[in-house]
Amino acid sequence: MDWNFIIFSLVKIAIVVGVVQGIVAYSVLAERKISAWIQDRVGPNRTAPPFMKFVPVLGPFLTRLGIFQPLADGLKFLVKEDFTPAGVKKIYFWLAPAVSVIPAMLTVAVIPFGSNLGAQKMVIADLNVGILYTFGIVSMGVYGIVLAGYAANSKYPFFGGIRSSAQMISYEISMGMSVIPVLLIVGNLNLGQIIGWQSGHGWLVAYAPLSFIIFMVASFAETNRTPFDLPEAETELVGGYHTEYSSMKFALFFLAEYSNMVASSAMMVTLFFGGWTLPFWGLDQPAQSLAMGVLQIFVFLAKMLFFMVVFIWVRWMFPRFRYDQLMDLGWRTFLPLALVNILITAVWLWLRS
Amino acid sequence: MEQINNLVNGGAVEDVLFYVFAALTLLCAILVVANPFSRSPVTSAMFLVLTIISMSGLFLLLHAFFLAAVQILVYAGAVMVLFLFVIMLLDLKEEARRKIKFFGLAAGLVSVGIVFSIFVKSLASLQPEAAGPALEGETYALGKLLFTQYTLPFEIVSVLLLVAMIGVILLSKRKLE
Amino acid sequence: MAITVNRKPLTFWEKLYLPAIVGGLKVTLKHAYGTLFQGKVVTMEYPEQKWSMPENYRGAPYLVKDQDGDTKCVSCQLCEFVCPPKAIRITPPGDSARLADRANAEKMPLEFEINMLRCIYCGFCQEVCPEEAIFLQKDYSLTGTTRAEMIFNKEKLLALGGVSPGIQKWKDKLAEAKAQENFPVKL
Amino acid sequence: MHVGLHHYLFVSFLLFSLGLLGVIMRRNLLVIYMSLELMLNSANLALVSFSRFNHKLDGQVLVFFIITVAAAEVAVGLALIVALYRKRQSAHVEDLTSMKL
Repeated sequence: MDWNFIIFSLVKIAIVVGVVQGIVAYSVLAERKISAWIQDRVGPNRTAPPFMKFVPVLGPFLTRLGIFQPLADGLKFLVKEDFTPAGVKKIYFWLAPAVSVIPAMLTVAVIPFGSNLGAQKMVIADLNVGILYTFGIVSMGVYGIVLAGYAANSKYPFFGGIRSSAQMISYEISMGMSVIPVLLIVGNLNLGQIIGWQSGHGWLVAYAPLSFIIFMVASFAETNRTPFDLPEAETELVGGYHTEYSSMKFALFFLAEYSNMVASSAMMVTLFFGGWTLPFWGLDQPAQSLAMGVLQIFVFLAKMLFFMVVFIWVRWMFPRFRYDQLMDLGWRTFLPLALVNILITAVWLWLRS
Repeated sequence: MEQINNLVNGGAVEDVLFYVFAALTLLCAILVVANPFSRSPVTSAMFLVLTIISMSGLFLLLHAFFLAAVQILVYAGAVMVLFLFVIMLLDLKEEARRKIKFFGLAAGLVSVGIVFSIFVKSLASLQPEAAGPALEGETYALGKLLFTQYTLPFEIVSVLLLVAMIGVILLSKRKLE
Repeated sequence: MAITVNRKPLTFWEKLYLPAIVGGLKVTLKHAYGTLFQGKVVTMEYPEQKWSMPENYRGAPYLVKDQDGDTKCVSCQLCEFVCPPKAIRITPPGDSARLADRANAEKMPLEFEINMLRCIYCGFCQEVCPEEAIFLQKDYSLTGTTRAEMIFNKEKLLALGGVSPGIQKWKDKLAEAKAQENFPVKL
Repeated sequence: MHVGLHHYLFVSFLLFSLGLLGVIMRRNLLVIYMSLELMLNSANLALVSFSRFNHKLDGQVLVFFIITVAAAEVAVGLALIVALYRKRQSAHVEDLTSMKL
């Protein structure tokens, strides 16, 4: 531990948080745009700062893309009235959005988003129990939702909170079990080591496809995205746990949801799709030059954004599951499948050794 | 700068962190048991979550990384959510503040005194720190130990889990046929 | 008595969800492709692109002038009477006021107000008007920042309504009556 | 003075006492249950610190088992409390005076 370490860590934290926030802001835009395209619409294409009128070609093009929409959204969230309904449990009501954002932001700390730039490893905390850390932090995410539901003192948010606590515990188990084959194959809990193994042997999705599928579905459930968005099912529960929230507190829940999406996309890329590696142009080895390091960061971002798009895309493919179907799927389909998967992988490894 | 570096390398930061985490743990634990501001079980549960998190900080200082993660994952992530779930399900009202019974207080203090005497005795018979290489949080070694020397307890615990699961399912059925 | 319709049991493939997933992928991709590359957009970008209304579209009611630029309305107050939401308010000319500013009319409204916030675009006023002085036109984008601004007075209604030459209504009525006479009615 | 085994054991002792006091003095079944968790956790802390300062992993293995057993215990205990609440509409020790449900 010395000063260099502390300074570089702080810089990395600042950059990663900034980038994640940026991705979150623009994934809201992407969500709106992709939804629009799938539904034969155009999507946000008007918002622009006043001076954009005077920029030729580029100005109208960027406006058409809706690049400035997130800024307007953010501003709107900031200046809206922050309303606290009567009868809420004030402390929890104020605490809940923060409690839901913090774990979402903490998860990205252990994810290696690049090999190295110079002597610096491109990961904030190179823990040797990286995966367990992620699962632990993800499991804390439920508190925000449960507290929001409890604090609102209103029946629909309460239902949302109760549903989400049951849903998240259930799918956490499938999620944890689905990763075990990966750990068996690699033999390490460190995410950096897992990527290192993949650069030598090929992507893990080829070795454990069932794991990937279960992990992906479970992460949909963990981030409360369709088809598992029961905690906020707007047709039944108005808005679920964030019904009573407004202004920036409401925005924080959105921030948490999208940060969770970023984190689980990053986890999927790291665990199953080789992280920052690509199997050609020598991109599968830790970078020697600065340019290579930057390129690998962009490879990671590209892979991650692909999964973000999948998250958004899937939203328009399926209707929402019913609550009993959700539980049935989690406990009676994915859990046995994951267990069988562990068994098969273990036997396969045993036969090979 | 030099001095600070020495301090950092000499473990002073870890000592400070120990005091911070220990204070947090104890403070939150007090608030679990006796909160002067709220009698709601939800508050107790939330402070227990904080206790557990700061305890996993202590585990980190003890270089038990695996256990720190498991502590958060199992205790804070599952057990306490279960607690919250049940509290909300039962819709417990804030309980009225009742008079502390003299008998209860006396019994409590006596039992704490007994525990304290055991603690003092055990401190007296404490051996100086054993020699040997310091253990880092070796997940691998832990797993190896778990599946070789402790295989039988491991199996028994898994059977216990199964039994607990069946028991809970039976208990939570509304009617036993 | 309730009839229970048993649901068909799912086949193996349906239970796997896989065909449904592939189907969903196909449909969503098709639509996204159509929107992005073939310009198949169902929405309209409103202020620039405007909707072309059908012939019988009923928009906001305005007063019209005849070919000489005179007000057609003769202040008969039939529209005020028939208006279901009571959006129309006509002030007839009093005794002392000049009754009409054109020769072939007995009187003219002193003031004619339509409260556009109340109007339901039913078209009864147009239907009932003997002089063809009020028409539902194709204006559907009425906006205002105050309630007072949305009460249109005579000048505004006339300005918005424009000119409609000739009085066609009685001719049309005649044709209608003729058509009914010729209609083979069997008793 | 360096933080050593004593310090950790003292924290563990205080936690255990707090849990004990909670079990004896509180009347809400759920809070009593949480105090039990506190006591288990204090044992965990003691075991981990023993393991650290004696350079043996056995303590950590024991903690692993404790956490597992605690999870099972909580599940069963909470199910019991829910069942009790259904019968009696109360989760208070003082309302539970007869042994028969």
